[in-house]
Amino acid sequence: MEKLIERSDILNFINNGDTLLVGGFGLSGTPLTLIDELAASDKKDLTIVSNNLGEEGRGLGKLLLSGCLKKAKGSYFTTNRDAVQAWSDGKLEIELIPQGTLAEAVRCGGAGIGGFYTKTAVGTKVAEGKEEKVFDGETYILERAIKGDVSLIKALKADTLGNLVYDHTGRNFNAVMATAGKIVIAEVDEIVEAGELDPLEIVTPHLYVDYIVKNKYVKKRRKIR
Amino acid sequence: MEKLIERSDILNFINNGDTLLVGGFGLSGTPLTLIDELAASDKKDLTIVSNNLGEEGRGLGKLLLSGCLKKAKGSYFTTNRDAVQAWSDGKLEIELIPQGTLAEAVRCGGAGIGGFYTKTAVGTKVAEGKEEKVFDGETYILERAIKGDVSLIKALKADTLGNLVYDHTGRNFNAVMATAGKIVIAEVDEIVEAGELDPLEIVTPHLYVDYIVKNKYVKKRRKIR
Amino acid sequence: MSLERIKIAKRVAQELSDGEVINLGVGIPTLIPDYLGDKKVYLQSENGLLGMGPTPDEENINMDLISASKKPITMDTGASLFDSSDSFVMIRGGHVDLAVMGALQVDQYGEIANWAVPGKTILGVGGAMDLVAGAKRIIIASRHLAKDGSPKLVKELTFPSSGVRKADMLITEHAVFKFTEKGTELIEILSDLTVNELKEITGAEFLYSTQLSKSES
Amino acid sequence: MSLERIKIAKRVAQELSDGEVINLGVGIPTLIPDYLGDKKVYLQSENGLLGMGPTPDEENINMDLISASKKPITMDTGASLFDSSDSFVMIRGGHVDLAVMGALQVDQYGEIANWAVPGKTILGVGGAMDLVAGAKRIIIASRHLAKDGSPKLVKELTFPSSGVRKADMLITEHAVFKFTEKGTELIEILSDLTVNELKEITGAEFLYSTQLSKSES
Repeated sequence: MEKLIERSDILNFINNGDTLLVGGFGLSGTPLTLIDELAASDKKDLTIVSNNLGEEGRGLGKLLLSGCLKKAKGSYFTTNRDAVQAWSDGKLEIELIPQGTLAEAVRCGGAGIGGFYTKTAVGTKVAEGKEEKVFDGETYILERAIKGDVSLIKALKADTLGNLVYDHTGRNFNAVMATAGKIVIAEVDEIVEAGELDPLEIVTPHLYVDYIVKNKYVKKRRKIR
Repeated sequence: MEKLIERSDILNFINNGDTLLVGGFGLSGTPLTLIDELAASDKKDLTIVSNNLGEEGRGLGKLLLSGCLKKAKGSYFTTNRDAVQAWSDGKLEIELIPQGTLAEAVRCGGAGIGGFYTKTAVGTKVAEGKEEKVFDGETYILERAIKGDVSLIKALKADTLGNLVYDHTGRNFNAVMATAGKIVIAEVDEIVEAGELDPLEIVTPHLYVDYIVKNKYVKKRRKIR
Repeated sequence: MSLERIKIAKRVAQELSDGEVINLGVGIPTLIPDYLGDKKVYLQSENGLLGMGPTPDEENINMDLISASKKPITMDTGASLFDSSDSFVMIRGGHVDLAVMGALQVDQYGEIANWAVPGKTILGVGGAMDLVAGAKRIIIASRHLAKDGSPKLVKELTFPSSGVRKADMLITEHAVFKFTEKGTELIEILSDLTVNELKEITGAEFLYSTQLSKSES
Repeated sequence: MSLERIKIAKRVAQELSDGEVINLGVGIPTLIPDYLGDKKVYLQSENGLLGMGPTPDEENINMDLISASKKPITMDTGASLFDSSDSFVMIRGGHVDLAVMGALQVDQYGEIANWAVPGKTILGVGGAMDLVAGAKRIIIASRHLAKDGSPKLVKELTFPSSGVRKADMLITEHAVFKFTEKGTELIEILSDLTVNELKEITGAEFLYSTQLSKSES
């Protein structure tokens, strides 16, 4: 399978200063193996576009502690106290984007759309400095498309062509992130032969996926707390 | 099943002068039963938003002949000579929209987005009079969202809640049309119990679907020419 | 779990109708499913699920099947899965019948402040602004007073607004308020407070019918 | 089916590389799959399929599994299905490696006119403008002359443009042209015409290497 690479290979595709689009919602559907590789590297000044920044020392929280990050763009960082602290200390830039606007902006980035007008956040601090336009009597703000140098996503299965399916709500931001990175790397639990995935169940067609990395974590399907 | 109605009931939801969003690509994935009802009615001055206007006397072509139509918005009408003739005779208004712009405009209509900037059609007659904007050195044009009074779509199966799955490329415009009508009516080949469709295979979740009509046509799966 | 929170959740549950699609915010709204009785509603979770079911038993937890509050969940019969962008097509596009959310403040016309405290770090908004902009109906479920004792219902917001779209209703442990163009209307008292006592712990003026006034004060 | 059309399709097929995602327009481009030999490419159909396979036998025709040319098709191993909006995310977003399409005219810099004839009814554009705007690479596959005998490759378009994005290549039954910022470059002669003869039936000037000139004229 051509697209399959070793997890350490991903460092060849990521440069200092890059913008990375990272799938996941909290720690769910997050490419933890890829994040581990990156956290152990000496990459610097990365901008992360992701809904959250993981939790303290977990998921994308590791990248923060390892000193890779310059900036984070996402909708909710409050649950990672390290992120809040780093921001307070002036060590991390944060750009807050409503969750739906984030999802749509990344989709536009992947879809050749330059920007879109949304009702979300009109009249709030988030809209400050953004262009307004009235359609049919309602005010909208202009939001720009978001693209990335590299997308890091997490899927349940890939087939040997690179088609992807996701695990329940683990799909979250992964499917849009897959469309908007110049290079797209998917971490998967399992690889199956082309043809084993039903054409109707494939969520991310293979043309979006450049590389596949096998997950080093064994999925805890039954987690006892 | 609450959403199931008789095919003649659909006329109660459609008023003269309405804008109808109709799924299908040519005759594929087209709500032929719903169109038949409408063609046999005395509805007038309808605007149809659909990729095509069927073929001569078939699909949406029937609505043209029955005198229901005032206007058609879509990407390709040339294959229906009746439409070309009606336009030449000044009996049908036509608004030509590139296929991808049409799909995106309807999606925006369903998504609470007022408009979007696309590279498609920049520098062409289709872009005349449309607002331009430059993002990162590239010129885009503003396209407005499209919404409808009623959506008429065709699916393969509905479950009793109104979740829909489509038959292969019969999905085409149906999934976006389902999001952008104030009232959404789906014609289906088959109705199954809620729970019989895999949550992963459902394309149109039930919240988009107001009414279900059983297809009066028997699907020709094996068509001998 | 405080009795007041349960009381609020129970009262909100009465506002829900069969067949509605509902998005529940964090906090008090997450208690509502326990008080639905025979009502059949569909819970939408913005991380990509319509038809959220109850918490699984410990053996069936999958951390890739979670709510937007990041708690393990199950799927109801007829549930469907989708990605974040499609989830916000539903929310922003007006396909969710009702959003129930908490608030830091609500003004007399129903304008909501529920994401940021002035002078503090503003680092989380989540899907709140999308829900405020797009849900067909909004009910604020909240304690009547903030932790510092200040009223949540105020004349004018001093906290950052979550959008220009107004809430339809505020339900606290003491009262149910409706918001209209005229301002706030008290439609029900839920505790043993008199109208006058309620006025004292509320930061905005409100209308009320004399009938309500008589029966309750 | 004319030999010229097959010749063009065969020559275009040589330009395709293993693993590429390709969208084929109506007309000559639809002939290309027959001349791919061992090459494995993925055909994208804008009505919602990646991985279009050959025409089915008559017993297996499903008119809800068709190409954008509205012909019955099959699905290749690893094919996937999606809706029209997602299909144009692929196309407009630059995820399709190559679009092969016909043209009414191409100008000397590769600007394409392929949807409308001036003075005639302009009632069809389909996905052409989206493909012109978004495909990574564009090859025009066309007869050298229009039916009225006028050249398709022209100095300036007299037919309405399909967009500002330029084609990369034009392949006719007589020649292969490349478009660069300098203009048109002749890179191969496919018939027994001399360069001078080719000039006579071509509406734009073109560059060519003396080597090509020697060997071919």
